[in-house]
Amino acid sequence: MKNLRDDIEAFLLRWASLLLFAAIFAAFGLLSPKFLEPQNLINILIQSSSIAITAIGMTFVLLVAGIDLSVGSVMFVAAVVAGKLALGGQPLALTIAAVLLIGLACGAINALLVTRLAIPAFIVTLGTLYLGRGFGLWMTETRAMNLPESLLQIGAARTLGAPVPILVFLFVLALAHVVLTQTPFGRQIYATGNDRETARSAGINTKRILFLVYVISGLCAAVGGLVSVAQLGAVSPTFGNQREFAAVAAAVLGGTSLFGGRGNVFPGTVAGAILIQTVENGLVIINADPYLYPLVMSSIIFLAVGANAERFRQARRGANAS
Amino acid sequence: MNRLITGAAALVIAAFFSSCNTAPSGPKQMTIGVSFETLQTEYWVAGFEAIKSELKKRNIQALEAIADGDANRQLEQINNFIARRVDGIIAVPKDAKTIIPMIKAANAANIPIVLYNRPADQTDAKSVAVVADNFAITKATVEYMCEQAKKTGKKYKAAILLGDLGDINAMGRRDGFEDAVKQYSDLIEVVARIPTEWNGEKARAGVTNALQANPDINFIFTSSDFMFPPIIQALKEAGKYKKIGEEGHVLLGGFDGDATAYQMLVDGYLDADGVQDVYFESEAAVQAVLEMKVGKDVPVKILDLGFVIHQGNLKEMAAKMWGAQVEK
Amino acid sequence: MTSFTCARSGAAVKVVMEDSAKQRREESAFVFEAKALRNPFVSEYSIFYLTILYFFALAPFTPGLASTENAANIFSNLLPLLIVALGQTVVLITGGIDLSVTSTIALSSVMGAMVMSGDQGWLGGSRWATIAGVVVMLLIGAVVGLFNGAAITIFRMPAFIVTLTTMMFASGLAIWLTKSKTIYNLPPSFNAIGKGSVFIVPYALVVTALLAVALHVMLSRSLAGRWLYAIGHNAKAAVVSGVPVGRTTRLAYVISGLCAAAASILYTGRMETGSPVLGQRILLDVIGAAVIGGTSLFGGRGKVIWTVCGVLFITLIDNSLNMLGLSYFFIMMVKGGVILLAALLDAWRNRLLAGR
Amino acid sequence: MAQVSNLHHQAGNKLRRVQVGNLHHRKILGEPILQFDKIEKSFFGVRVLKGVSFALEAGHILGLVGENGAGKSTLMNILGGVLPFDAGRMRLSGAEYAPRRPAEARAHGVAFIHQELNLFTNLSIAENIFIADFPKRRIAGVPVINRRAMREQTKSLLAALELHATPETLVENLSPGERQLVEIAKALSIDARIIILDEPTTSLTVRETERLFALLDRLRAQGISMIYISHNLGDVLRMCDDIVVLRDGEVVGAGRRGEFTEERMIALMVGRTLDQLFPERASAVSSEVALEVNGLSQPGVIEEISFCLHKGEVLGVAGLMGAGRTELARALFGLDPAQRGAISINGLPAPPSLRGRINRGLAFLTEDRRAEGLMMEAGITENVALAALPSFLHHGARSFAGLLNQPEIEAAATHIAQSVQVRGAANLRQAVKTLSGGNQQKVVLARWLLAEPSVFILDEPTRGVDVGAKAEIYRIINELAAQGAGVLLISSEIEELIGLCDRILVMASGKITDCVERTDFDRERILRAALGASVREEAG
Repeated sequence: MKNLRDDIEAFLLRWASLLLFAAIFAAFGLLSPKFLEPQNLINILIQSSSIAITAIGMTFVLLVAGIDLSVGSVMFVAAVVAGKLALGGQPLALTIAAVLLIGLACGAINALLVTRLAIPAFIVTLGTLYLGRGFGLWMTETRAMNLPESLLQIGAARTLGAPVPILVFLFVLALAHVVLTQTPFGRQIYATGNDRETARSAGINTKRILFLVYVISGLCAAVGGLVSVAQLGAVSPTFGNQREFAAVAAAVLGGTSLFGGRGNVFPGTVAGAILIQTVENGLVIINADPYLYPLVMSSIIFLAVGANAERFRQARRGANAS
Repeated sequence: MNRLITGAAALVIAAFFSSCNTAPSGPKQMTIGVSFETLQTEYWVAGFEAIKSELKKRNIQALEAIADGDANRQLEQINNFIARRVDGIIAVPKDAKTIIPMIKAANAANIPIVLYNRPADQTDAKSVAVVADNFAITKATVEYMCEQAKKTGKKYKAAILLGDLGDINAMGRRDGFEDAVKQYSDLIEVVARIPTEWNGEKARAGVTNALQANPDINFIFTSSDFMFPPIIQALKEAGKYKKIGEEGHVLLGGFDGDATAYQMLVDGYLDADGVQDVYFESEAAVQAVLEMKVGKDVPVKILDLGFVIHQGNLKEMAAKMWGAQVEK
Repeated sequence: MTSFTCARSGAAVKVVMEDSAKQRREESAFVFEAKALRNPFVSEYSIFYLTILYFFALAPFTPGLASTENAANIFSNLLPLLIVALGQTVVLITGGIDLSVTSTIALSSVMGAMVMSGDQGWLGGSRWATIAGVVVMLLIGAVVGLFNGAAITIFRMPAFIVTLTTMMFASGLAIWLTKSKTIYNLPPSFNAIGKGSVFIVPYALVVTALLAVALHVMLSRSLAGRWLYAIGHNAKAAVVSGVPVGRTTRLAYVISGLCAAAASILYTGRMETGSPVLGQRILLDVIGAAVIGGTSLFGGRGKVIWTVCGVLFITLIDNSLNMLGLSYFFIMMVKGGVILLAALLDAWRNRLLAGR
Repeated sequence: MAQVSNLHHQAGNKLRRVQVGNLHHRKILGEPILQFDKIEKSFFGVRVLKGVSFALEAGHILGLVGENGAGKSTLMNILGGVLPFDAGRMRLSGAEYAPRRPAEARAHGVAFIHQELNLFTNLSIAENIFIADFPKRRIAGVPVINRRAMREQTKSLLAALELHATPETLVENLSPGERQLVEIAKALSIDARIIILDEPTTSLTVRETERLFALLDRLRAQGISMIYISHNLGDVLRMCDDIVVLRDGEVVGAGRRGEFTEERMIALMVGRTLDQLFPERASAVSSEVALEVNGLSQPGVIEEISFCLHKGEVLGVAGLMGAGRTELARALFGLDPAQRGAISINGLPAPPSLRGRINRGLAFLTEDRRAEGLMMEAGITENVALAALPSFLHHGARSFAGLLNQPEIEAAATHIAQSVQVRGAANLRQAVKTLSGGNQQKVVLARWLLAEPSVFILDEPTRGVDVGAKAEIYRIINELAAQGAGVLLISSEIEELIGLCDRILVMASGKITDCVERTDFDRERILRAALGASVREEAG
């Protein structure tokens, strides 16, 4: 029935994201041999670890057709608290525990407002975005904060030869992937995202599901913040600004739908996050004109998402026809 | 938590005080509106604090306003000050041009206005500017670095960390840098220009990636000292964070003169840092605004020459370097 | 919400009732709503009452807050923001969102300046400079909007991502075009739009008022308006009923783009400068204002008047806290709190009206 | 205590028997598995169930019929634990039974299969079956889905239901019939003793329906009891052992299947004898052609469709699910593309665009009124006016920004809404989501009437609509024809077609396989044409 052109088109669309990925790698590789060196690939992984972790949390929220705009602020608050404690000479373990707690708390606040009071997630998290940012600035009196060695260990140290950020990243990823694909909770998230009413009447405690995804998002954001700040050595007042957009972009690049029920952290979201970081990295490596960065980045995201949308559209049409 | 409460209390008290203002009875306390374009970097915070303490010293109430990098918000805030009938305005312009209508507005309400750290473009509007010249100071700093480089006789590969491309200061510093290195084009080649959007994460990644592309980079200038910590992390990882004189030391230069930079100077890692004299600027600004208030005529431009601090002059200059005073 | 509408409606048209029981149910529902409506905070304009309350609560503590020049001030701050928010409202009604407005402001500001500027403008000094500049600026807005609309309707991409990427691109372009410089020396006749006034009425006010009225009429009375709501309610049903969904949706985004451009004219005019970072920070205020006013993020619900109230509230908060000389972070926290509060009110109201 | 209450209970039953008449005439063998006893339920102080009592016997299928709003779904929701009840009691195999949530009902072995299937299209069959509680195994104390167990159990279930698909198949790739089976599999997975089926056949093909009925027979044989809700009284008479008729929250008739005929059921449901369900066709078919189609084709969907619809004619389109009827309608209306073929409306070639065709006088009532018909949140007026809006533009203004004549719209909407008798609305601003299915359908009809088209394409206009509303919709269709409009009526209920149409086209796998004149209407022939072709199709 179908002629060759359709097949080719279908093929291209099916693998659009991957092809784009390959194309970008090839392009940078040609422009600078250094780009493809293993060390650089490791750099890319390290640099994308923070945003990837945050985006993984975001994916959980997007899967139930929600959104969490507050992740950037959560990253900031977590980093600030971590810094304060570390500077106060608290042991690393305590600092980390505190960060996780902050993440839980912030997530829980969003979750409460979304589930109990039935306010649209967009507004809730928009509000908490302001609150969090303001709170963090208040704690730091809007000053930058240099971090002590103890904390920087996380960023610099290597365990089993692998940099800690990557390990944390892989750990979170594995955990999230297993939760989403192998546990009842994970599948129920997809069910809730597909149709909340149905999920409820099927005996799923949707309120609990919703609550937990926002908590998870908060948690991931906090961890992401810690991982990132540990590499920076200082918390500046702008830390985490606009991260929410990067996180959403990463997830959507990975094929996660904003309307819930579709998407995955692996390969999806992770690929998205790495793609973004790869472009950043490549542009520096080839010493590109600084002014080109946003133009290139936005165009690539646009292309990838466009191809994805087109694919879904055709798939849907196919479904209707049959 | 109780800090939050104190915050709330502060609000009530502030409210109470300001309400006293309108009351005819009681001695009138002066109010000065302080509008900063941003508090993004340590330097601005220091200046902000310095001005506020300066005002406190003279028992003058300060009204804060941060434009958050938005010229419009700044205009609105300054209009608010005017509506509030403040006795004077000290403003850090978002840039040399967008400030002009604000000056005009202040003139119209004949409220004295002093521009802190950035001048306005030539205009008939009346204002006094306390100015540090980003371009000149940066140029001097980088020239010093180049001289150091020359002594070694080696060839150098340089990287610069740019600030936000939308930030006029950042651009001034970039141009200063480019100008300086141009004169030494024979021995210095700029191999990386990294846009950081004043974002530490991008600075960190940028340096790492630049070193990946050119492992032999040995000359790094940052448009602001607050990006040193990420840079240090990146260098350490690449095993290139060495003291001056040690093998494989990377020539480092920065701008602002904050505490981190001072520490690095003392520890002998940092070669040169362009410093703006916060104390001079803040005091001069407050002084100027008060004199204008009482009608004295004040020079239109009060220049903060700033200075380059380096291993050579560390001892004598440290006293003037704000980063050396501000306790972290 | 709709049941709420019926309570407001004067002429209730009775239709054959199914059975007395159902009728009683309806009526009981009405009595309930009627009661609810007497409470200002569950009315459609709750946010407006909140604004007034807020104003009188703070006025005594804030010298100059109640002064006439401050009123004028609040308005001049409010106008451009309002224009952008109105455009945003139109898009929200169709169930979409437009994150690209701020960058549109910057881009059209820069392009306009490049045309008009005395020293480096293409038409520098010519008497057509101002007109040409204004046209170009509006054109930019229209083009960006059209691009968004096309990507969303033709390629079926989610509005959030499309407009997010256009935001990045447009702002990047603006900065690149100017190489980070701002452009000064715009024709006085242009600056007048931002600052000048006829008698005592500022041009900005005139422009905004005209725009607001036009949009109000369009939304409430015109064919396009009805279609916009229909799309927000159920796009598929709209298609089947012969609504040109693609065209109408694109119209929404073009309107949003044009509004952003119009705002850019006012901003640029009063700044007397074309700046590539103009209005970069107002995005969340814009969306916040519309939503606080009561416009739904899920489409089908929103009004010009609501958004006016929302913008008024946000601006008043900025202005008042600013006059109190509160610190930056404190203002931020209050803002966040207020957005949540407004949302709470809305949720509470809906629950009351749902009778649960 | 139990004794006493028991006595009460029996006394209660006696009373009911007197009232309800012949429900429990013959002594039922074996204890009834489920008993409703004076169940009361009110919303907003309005009694929706007024002391409903009847019993469901083990291994029986009980048909529960009644108009929409009669209280069927309320009662079932109570049984299924979705709603609490105010007074009365339920006894499940003798024991007191009052589920507080669906899960609890399921735990008691009561499974509720809703009309809109509760399936997650983005998940696999297996996951859908076990979504509420997965077979788990613990890894390091963490509960993880036991995929193998899930797979095996699902396999055996699917085998029992003769559903040939792997447990991993995504539900979105299943046909409506197969999805129905998955729902039943869910019920079996909790080994339900009672299964509630709400309108199970509405979206099934004839063959799928047969398959379902065969399955229900088997389940009955296994002693599973079922409550079967349907507007298709034929099916009820065919499948059910006992029948209970509800009206306005009261049991108005109950008894063995043998005691009922369709006429009697309808009479009980509407409280009066509908003079007749189908209005008299004063067949005034004119010779003028309203809609002419020549060789309309879209590869893989419809092939070489040619027919013409005369003014004043009701032309039926019969066929099984997937025969291409809806696809034909969408192609005619311009919603979906057609590769070849010519369409002319009232003698003029049809414009390519959907809007153009509407202006030419075409109207299309879609089969899925939720997704493609109504703006649920919006008021009746907005919904009714939507299609005709351009015609209310102030004199001459036809532009996008043209202003509308609001009062005129109100007036027209009111008039039209009254003429189609939209019921249950206090006023025309009430959200349509508050209306019953039948009345929602009338709103969609009203929308098109307002646009004054000359050709109507009606796709399953009476799906999920109660008898009363059905009759009214039939009347409207009839009037349209009488007024000289051409009506293309797509329906899965052959009675409906036979009762209303002047001619019936039969479609199978995208082709027209037969065209039957009113004079020789005949179920068998139509069914054969619908099935036969498709069977041939499968053979080849």
